[in-house]
Amino acid sequence: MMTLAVQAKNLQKDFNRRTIFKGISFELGEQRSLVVTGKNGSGKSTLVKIVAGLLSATKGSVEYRTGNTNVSIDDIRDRIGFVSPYLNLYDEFDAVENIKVLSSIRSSSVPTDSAIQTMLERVGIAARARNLVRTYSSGMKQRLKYAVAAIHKPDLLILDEPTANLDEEGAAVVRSFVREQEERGILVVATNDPAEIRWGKIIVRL
Amino acid sequence: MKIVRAGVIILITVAIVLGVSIPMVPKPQSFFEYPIIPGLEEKARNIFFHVPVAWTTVVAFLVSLWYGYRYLRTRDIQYDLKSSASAELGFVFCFLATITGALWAKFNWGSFWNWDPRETSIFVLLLIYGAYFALRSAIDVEETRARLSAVYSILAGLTVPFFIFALPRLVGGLHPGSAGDASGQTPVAQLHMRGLMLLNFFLSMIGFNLLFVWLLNLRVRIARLEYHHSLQSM
Amino acid sequence: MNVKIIVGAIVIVAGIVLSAVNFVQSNVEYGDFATAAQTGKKIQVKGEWVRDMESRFDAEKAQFSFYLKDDNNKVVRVVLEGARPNNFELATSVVAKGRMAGAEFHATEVLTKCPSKYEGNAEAVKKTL
Amino acid sequence: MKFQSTYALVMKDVRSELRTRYALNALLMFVVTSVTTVLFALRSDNPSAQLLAGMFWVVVFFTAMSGLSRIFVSEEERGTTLTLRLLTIPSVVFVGKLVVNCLLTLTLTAAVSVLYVWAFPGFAIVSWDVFIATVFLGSLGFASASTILAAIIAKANVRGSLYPVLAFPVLVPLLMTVMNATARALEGETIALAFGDLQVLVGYLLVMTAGSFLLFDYVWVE
Repeated sequence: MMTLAVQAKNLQKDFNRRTIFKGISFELGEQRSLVVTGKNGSGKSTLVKIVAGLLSATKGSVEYRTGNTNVSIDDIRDRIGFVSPYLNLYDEFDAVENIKVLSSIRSSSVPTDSAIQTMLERVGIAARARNLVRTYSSGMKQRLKYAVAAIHKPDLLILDEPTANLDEEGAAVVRSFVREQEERGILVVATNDPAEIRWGKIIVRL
Repeated sequence: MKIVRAGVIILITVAIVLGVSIPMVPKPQSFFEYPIIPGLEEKARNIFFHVPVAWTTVVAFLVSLWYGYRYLRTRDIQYDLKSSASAELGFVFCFLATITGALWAKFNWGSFWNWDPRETSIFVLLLIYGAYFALRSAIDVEETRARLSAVYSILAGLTVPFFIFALPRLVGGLHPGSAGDASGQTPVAQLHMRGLMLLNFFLSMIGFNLLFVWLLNLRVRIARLEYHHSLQSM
Repeated sequence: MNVKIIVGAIVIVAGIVLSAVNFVQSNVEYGDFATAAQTGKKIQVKGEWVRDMESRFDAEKAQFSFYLKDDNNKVVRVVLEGARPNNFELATSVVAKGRMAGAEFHATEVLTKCPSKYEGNAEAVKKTL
Repeated sequence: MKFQSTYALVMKDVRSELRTRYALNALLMFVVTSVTTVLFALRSDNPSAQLLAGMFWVVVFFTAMSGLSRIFVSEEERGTTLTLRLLTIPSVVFVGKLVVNCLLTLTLTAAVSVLYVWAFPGFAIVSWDVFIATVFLGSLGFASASTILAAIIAKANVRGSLYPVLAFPVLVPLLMTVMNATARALEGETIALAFGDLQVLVGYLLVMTAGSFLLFDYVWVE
């Protein structure tokens, strides 16, 4: 599979007549990592949502390239993983069902049972794999979100507040995902944690 | 816009004066006489007001729809100001068309309201405007409001052919030109009107459309001022 | 993206044409006296007022009665609960709403359709009636 | 077209619905209560076919308005709207939700039909072919117009009361046609006589489906 590159050109976002940010540009090729930081309300989440194609920019554009061809965000949705507090899972399904359902909506290849089992063990919720997500604590839900976001080995992994709700053991799991992503492709992180800011080779301060 | 304003004042004044004052006689000889139309008599003068107002309603709806579409393509909030301003004016004209129509219907057909296809259509248009404003007031974020209300008005616009083509099958029509009408003709579409009457009708038609253009311009300028004022106060 | 818009537009036009063809084919659904008698339902009958048969207003009962010829040339006495409608003798056609009661048609409302030419002189219009 | 994704989305909604009975229970209870109310109102009278056909679709309309918006509102309430937007393209979401809505509407009209036939002696269907074609096309038309409106409503503050307000003007041509065609079925007219009505229903279905398919992108992506 061709490597993915992302380029943001002069992004601006207005919201209810208020300009959240403007003039944001960056380029992410193979093995590049970006950290977005800034105080509360500065638009960190807004910016990463625009990168993930969840929100359109008021001005400017985000361009995606595989190899030398320009592609639209809709062509590469199955190559993105995104973990954040505002991307929820289905409460009425258990962990395995969530991974299967969300993967099959994302792409035609559904992960095997053993791959799911391995992933759930890695994030540390294998013991509760068959309980409904409704019964999970917020930390367990966060761990399951990592499992959903990483099971298809995404070329672009986006983390908004990566260690929210997680204990030290969970944070270690996150760091392992981050290292793996740095090997594989593009990492985008929105955070205010000084330790996490150091993950970025490019840093955008809003 | 000064020319438009002058046009509005002159045309509508002339249309009203001519419309009200020219005598109606059974056998018009001079240019300055209207024919008496059997069954309509003096009530026929309403054609100078009811039809242009109803026509302007449709124009306003189409203008609102067009600017809604422009907003969706460009995401420029200016188009939303124009779209909603046009809808507001369209609502006023729609209301006037309904009132003038209901009065005319009462004295010519015998009842204020009969669910004739065109009466049904204008009632639904009133409902569409109502729903449009209800939707706008239920969304806080300006961009979302602009986007969703534009989509709604386009979706509502898609039903228009059904009101034109499908509805007359289901309910009988009383308006001239309705399906099943013996003559099958309308005074407006085929211009079956005599000299001055026709002229007056067109003066009124242009006058009311210009009135819409002028009011829309005023409304959009007010909306722009409010917009910039709110930007400054932030 | 363009393919999507083109296909969508074609389907929309096809849908409109489908219902428009239908409009040209079939007419407004006014009933006639035969169906009114058969079904006994409330119905709208469009027809012509038969001028040379009696029409009168019964002040005691507050009823106006006249004879109406429907599109199948069937003539039936129509009794309206109320006064004679405006412009009655000038109407090109008459719509009566109501249901059959025995041999008579009991109308709750009678509407008059008007001429649609605003140009002629009155004499000429009257001749065509 | 991403058939696999669409199918997965439909199956997700069906399984979720069967597990939670979020919309289904409310819809069916609404059907029972509103049919009972109509029954109380009309029992002593001998209602005409026109009236019964009208009341049939009144029940369908208000029941649908109470439940159909759930397909998007429930995603919004669970905070899974963005998850879906991340995972797949707008067309997949629209088609998937449209299919689910069609299934819900067909279930609903089937339930109303059974209750009406059972409860009203006057609701005797003479032309079954006309009736089934009308109810089937009417249900699909209903679903096609109300799916995109449900997506719009999910973004508004007052959802419950706004939905019928938005839907009614758009549904008027459909409602008038299905009421007319249903009355024909009760009066025993042949399918040839009702052909015009069915043609309008197909036309409405095509226009609304294609129109909302094109417009959905603007509703879905902010």
